[in-house]
Amino acid sequence: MENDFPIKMWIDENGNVQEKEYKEVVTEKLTRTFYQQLIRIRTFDRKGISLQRQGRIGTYAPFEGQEASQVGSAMALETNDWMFPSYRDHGATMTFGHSLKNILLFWNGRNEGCIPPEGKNIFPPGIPIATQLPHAVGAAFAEKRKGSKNAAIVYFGDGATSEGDFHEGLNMASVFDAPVVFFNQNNGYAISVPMEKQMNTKTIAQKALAYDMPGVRVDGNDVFAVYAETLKALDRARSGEGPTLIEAVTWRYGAHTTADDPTKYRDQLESERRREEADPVLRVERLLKNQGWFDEQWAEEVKKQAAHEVDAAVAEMESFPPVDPNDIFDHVFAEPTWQLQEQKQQYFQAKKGVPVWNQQQ
Amino acid sequence: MENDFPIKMWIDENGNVQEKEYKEVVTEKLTRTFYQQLIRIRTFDRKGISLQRQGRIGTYAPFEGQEASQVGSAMALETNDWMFPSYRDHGATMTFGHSLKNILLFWNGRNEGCIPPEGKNIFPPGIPIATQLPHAVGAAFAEKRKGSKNAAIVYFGDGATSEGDFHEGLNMASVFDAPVVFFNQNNGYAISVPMEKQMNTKTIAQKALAYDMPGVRVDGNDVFAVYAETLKALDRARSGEGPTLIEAVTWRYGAHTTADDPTKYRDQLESERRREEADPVLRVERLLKNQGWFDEQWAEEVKKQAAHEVDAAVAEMESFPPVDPNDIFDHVFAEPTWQLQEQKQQYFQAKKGVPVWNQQQ
Amino acid sequence: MESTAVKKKTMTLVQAITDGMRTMLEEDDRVLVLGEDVGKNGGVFRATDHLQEEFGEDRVMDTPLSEAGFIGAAIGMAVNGLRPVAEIQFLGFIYPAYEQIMTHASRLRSRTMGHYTVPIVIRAPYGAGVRAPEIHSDSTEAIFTHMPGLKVVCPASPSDAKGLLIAAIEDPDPVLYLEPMRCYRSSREEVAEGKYTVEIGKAKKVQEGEDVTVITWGAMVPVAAQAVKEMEATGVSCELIDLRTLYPIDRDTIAESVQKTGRTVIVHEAHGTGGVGNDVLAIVNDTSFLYQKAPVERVTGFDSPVPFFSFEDEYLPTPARVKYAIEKVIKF
Amino acid sequence: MESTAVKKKTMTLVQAITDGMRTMLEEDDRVLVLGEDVGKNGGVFRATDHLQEEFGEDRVMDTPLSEAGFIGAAIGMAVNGLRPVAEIQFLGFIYPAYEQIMTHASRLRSRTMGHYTVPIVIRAPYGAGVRAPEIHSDSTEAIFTHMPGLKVVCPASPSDAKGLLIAAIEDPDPVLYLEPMRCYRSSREEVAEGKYTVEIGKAKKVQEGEDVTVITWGAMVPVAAQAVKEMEATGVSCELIDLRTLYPIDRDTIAESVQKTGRTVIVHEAHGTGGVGNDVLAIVNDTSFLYQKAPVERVTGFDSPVPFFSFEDEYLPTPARVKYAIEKVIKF
Ligand SMILES: Cc1ncc(C[n+]2csc(CCOP(=O)(O)OP(=O)(O)O)c2C)c(N)n1
Ligand SMILES: Cc1ncc(C[n+]2csc(CCOP(=O)(O)OP(=O)(O)O)c2C)c(N)n1
Ligand SMILES: [Mg+2]
Ligand SMILES: [Mg+2]
Repeated sequence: MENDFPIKMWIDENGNVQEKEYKEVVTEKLTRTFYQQLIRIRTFDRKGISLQRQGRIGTYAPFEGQEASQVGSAMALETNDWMFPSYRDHGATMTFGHSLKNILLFWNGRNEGCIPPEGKNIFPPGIPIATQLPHAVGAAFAEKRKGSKNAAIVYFGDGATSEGDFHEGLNMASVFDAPVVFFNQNNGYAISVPMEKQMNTKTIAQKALAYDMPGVRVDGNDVFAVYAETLKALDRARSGEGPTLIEAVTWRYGAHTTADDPTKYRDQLESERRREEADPVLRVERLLKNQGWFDEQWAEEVKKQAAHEVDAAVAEMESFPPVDPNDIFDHVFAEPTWQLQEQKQQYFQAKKGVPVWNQQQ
Repeated sequence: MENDFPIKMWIDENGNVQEKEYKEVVTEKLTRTFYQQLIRIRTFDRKGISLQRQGRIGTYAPFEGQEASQVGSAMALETNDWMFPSYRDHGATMTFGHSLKNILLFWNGRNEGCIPPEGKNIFPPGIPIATQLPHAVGAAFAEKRKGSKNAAIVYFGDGATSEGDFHEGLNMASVFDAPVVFFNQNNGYAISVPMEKQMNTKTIAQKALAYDMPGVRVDGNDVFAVYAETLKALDRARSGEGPTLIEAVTWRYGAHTTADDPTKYRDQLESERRREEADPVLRVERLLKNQGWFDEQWAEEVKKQAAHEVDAAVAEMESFPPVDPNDIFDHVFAEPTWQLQEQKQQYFQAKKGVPVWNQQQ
Repeated sequence: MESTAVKKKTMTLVQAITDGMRTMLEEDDRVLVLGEDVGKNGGVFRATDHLQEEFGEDRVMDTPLSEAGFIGAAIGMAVNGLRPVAEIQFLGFIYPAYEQIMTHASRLRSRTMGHYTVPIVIRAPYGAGVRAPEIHSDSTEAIFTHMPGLKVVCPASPSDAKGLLIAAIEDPDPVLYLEPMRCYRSSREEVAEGKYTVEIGKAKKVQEGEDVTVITWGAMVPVAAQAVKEMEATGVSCELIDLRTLYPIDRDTIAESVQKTGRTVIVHEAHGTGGVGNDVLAIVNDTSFLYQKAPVERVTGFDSPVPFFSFEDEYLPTPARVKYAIEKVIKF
Repeated sequence: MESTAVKKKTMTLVQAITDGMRTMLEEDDRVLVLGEDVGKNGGVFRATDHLQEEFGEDRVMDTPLSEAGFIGAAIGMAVNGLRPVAEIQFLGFIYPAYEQIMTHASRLRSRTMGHYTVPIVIRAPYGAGVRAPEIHSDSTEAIFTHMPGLKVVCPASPSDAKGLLIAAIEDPDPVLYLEPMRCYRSSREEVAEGKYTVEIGKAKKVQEGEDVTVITWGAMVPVAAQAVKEMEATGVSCELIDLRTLYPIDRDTIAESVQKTGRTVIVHEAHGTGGVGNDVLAIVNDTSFLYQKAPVERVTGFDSPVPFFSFEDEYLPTPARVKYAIEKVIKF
């Protein structure tokens, strides 16, 4: 099966373009844009970890190592498409236009983190594994019914493929020819469980065969290959040819979340090795250098820009007004039920030190 | 994909043995045994429908048309194996040794119908679709842990493949190398929903590719092919090679259940055509005739025997003692909780016309 | 809001449900019906009979046998502008979709502070008493009323059925719409043609009375009504309340009635422990403690699984059991 | 049944849980631990720390990310002679397995009149207050106590945790074992070594008192205890009851206490509507109506989803809210 699903690669680990025909796509402009985005989300991610360590946000799920998968796939989207991320895909949501401040707010336990910028179709992060897949199918189906050319992309991990919702989502999408791209980031682990304990197969792409759906494996650390395959899948979706399953083979360097200690279950030297050999950012840097497009000063500028943008978002997040407990009660329904109205009133009375028992029943 | 999963057939529709090497297996004795079993379960099934029509049992799920799938697979089992049927698989459970009386009791709304004969590992019929698959995996795993050579077989329909539990069951079995055979009867419909609205694939067997599990399609109306493939799969299971998915391609002639009207959603002429061309019982009769093993008198005897056995079971069912309402309360836990004790007491008091309010609290 | 439409037609409860869907399919292009066998077959209870013929496969869609999948997809559709009405074949088969309802349908509005909403209706036949095979007869409404963000309704009469269904479809939030199977065809009633709604959250006083308040819903309404009728003959005047909405329960109607009668009997077919009856009891406790002349009596299904049909009638509350409870609160 | 073992060791609640599993893995070859990340990683809360090392991959198994799958498989294992102890990573992720628990684990005994039984334990960390990401903090015990055939327990102290876990593993029926995350490491206690059990169905009187009965469980025990302590300072004597078992609830202990004090306050963190508190209220109604000096007060989470961690503390009952309730029943 592995042979039937070879890993597609455009740029090798040394930054060399694999096929002549790719050269048309691998332009200086696009390469620089990718580089910028990769640096941008990596900068954000490292800040996320450090904010958590300093107690300035809550538990955080880092994606370092997976940047090419997230940037490449998100850049392939059109502005009105739909994105259904998991908790580890804020690299993708940022790239698609989510607000950095809101992403930080999410990790700081704020509902505002679930709200995308106006006009951007980004679902809140999927927390219960794989449950977002059926949502994406439904949203995509609705686009099809509207007669639009919009598509949906949904992100999930290798572990997610074991859930029933993975299967039900792919099956329904294939039956309804829903314009949706199932974008899997196979980072080798579901918390501590390695792929070989998660499934019997060596690839995830082959699971598409169960739905007569195209399945493709791509080097998830090669932003160009990811971009190209996602574009292709989105094109298929838009033109009514139905869904595609993409397996982006990648690796998370660090912990599952900041609450996790990866050394309990794996040798972190593997991450170090991959960081040197197969890093998604380094690969683009090497490409830039090989092509003679690299400019140290520009690169510094990119990094400074990114740091600046992230710092500004952190500042915004930290100066954000404190939570308003009204929000506990006011968004459960369009109109709060009497239970919520009353509980809210009692909550605020108790808060003010007015004994609840003073109230009339 | 259809080409990758050709339908295996031993005996063609005219009763001819397909390959010379099969002749060793297609003995007179085995053919007669199959014939007997097929007649037996068909007789039962027709009685089931007629009992329901007469109001002597409740809603009944007939399997006519699927007899070869059920007999062939069940005959391949060893006595200590485990069977996990659905509501339509009492042809298989009968063949494996379930009591006809108890099967009738099941359809008459009696818990006794869920109890297999002592020493027979037959689970109660799976009612919520596909939920029995994980059970089979667990029971098979337990056999493996005990170091036994016992295996499990689990039955389910084409519609069941859309449920998450189908996927989770197959994935877990493949990861744990559980000695289990997933026996699918693809009868073309899930109530009114035809296969092409249930899934995008033309075969169910190919879904095994998602688990690197062997998948095989077999003519579900050919009792020999079903038997041979099930035996092979069970052998694999017993020898530690893990699970297999078998798709038995068949057809239900009649209604989904006696509560269903198939003419609402399909042309019943198709059933009539298949009954003439591809009937599983007729096929064995033709084989017997082609081989010169058929004996009219014996065949009559077989039918009489079957009718007799079924009638006896009906009589047993009908003379079975009425339900004992104690059973509502006594089997919820090993020891009834105080709620159940009290509810039981109140129930019987109310029954006797003793007002419940007379009781002490 | 009762309708001003005057034309009426005699219907069973299940026909009124079909009529409600038809009305909304005509009225609102965003409405779409989906589920297992809802197309050609018209649903196993014929609730969607002929709708696919009338509105096409795009509006009335058969789905794969995949409750989590199609409820999940319906959530995605609702977020993206449609108004899905999903049919679960029997309430006992909703559990595979429990997570989608619990975590997503009911929470998306609050997670996103109203940015995304899930205006879906999930219809499910429910309850025992129709000789269905085992596991087809659950009445587990309580596991849904405990889900913040979900409304739960349950009509007992044809005209309520239609009005509540239309209200549910128009509601901006997810609504679980429970259909008491036992009432599907058990009686007929004049039902107004066209569009009208029955307000979610409002109970119905089926009968006024003075001595005891009997509170119930769904298939237990006729059972309680029978008991009430028999009690009236003995001189006990009962007020009978059909809750119609199980979340949010109509507290005012309960309080008003219990404060008048001082005695409460609750009847439901679900298991006693954890049943919605306890929410009613809590309302009585919270609003009417000093008016109570007797402890609240609950007549419920037992703490056992709903038994096989051959003794499901033993499980279900009967008029006799309801009468005992009424006598008990009277004689306390 | 308290143990006769005398050797004791100071442990946190989560350590006591590990110790309980270790004890039973040693004791009974049929016992097997399974779940996501329970192997090398020792579980995300380290509840199974080192157990795979000690007992091997055959006894302590990582499963695929597949709650319905591995709970379903655990049912099959239990039916076939094993004693699976399955870990759900957070109670908020149990819903995909809801059907397997509702329809199979809890019903198989009654479906088969005792022929097949399902002696499994499902462990699940639960509750809010540990700054976990959203949806990791549900306390939906009520959707399980309403399932006939399932027992539900919830320890609040290390020694109860171990004793109840062993009792659950030895129980012939399925038990949902809820682990209040907030108590995992919040305090230490002497825990007996070796095997002992705490009887399922028996509440614990944490403190005797005369004026008010405060009933709670899990992470709300210390919250209620704090309120009780502060009330004592004002001269109000409170009896504090830790239910420990949520199905079947210890009715006798409740009745006895309420009949003494005449006043009841129930505290739980789950949503008020449909919460287990209503079962307690029903017990008070059924057993102690004439003893009641005031309506029962319930201090609960709101009818909203458990909020994001930045304001989960606003959602959770506080000692102040419990005190108000106590004052309210006193001054009624
Ligand atoms: C239904 C459910 N079960 C368990 C969890 C706990 N959990 C969070 S992330 C995770 C592993 C997911 O692995 P994978 O799908 O590979 O994604 P990755 O974290 O590697 O991006 C688990 C088990 C959950 N969030 N939801
Ligand atoms: C979870 C669940 N959803 C729906 C049903 C209602 N139902 C009973 S049988 C059936 C169709 C099953 O089709 P298939 O799996 O092909 O088996 P067949 O009936 O053809 O043998 C449906 C939808 C159910 N029993 N369980
Ligand atoms: Mg992963
Ligand atoms: Mg079928």
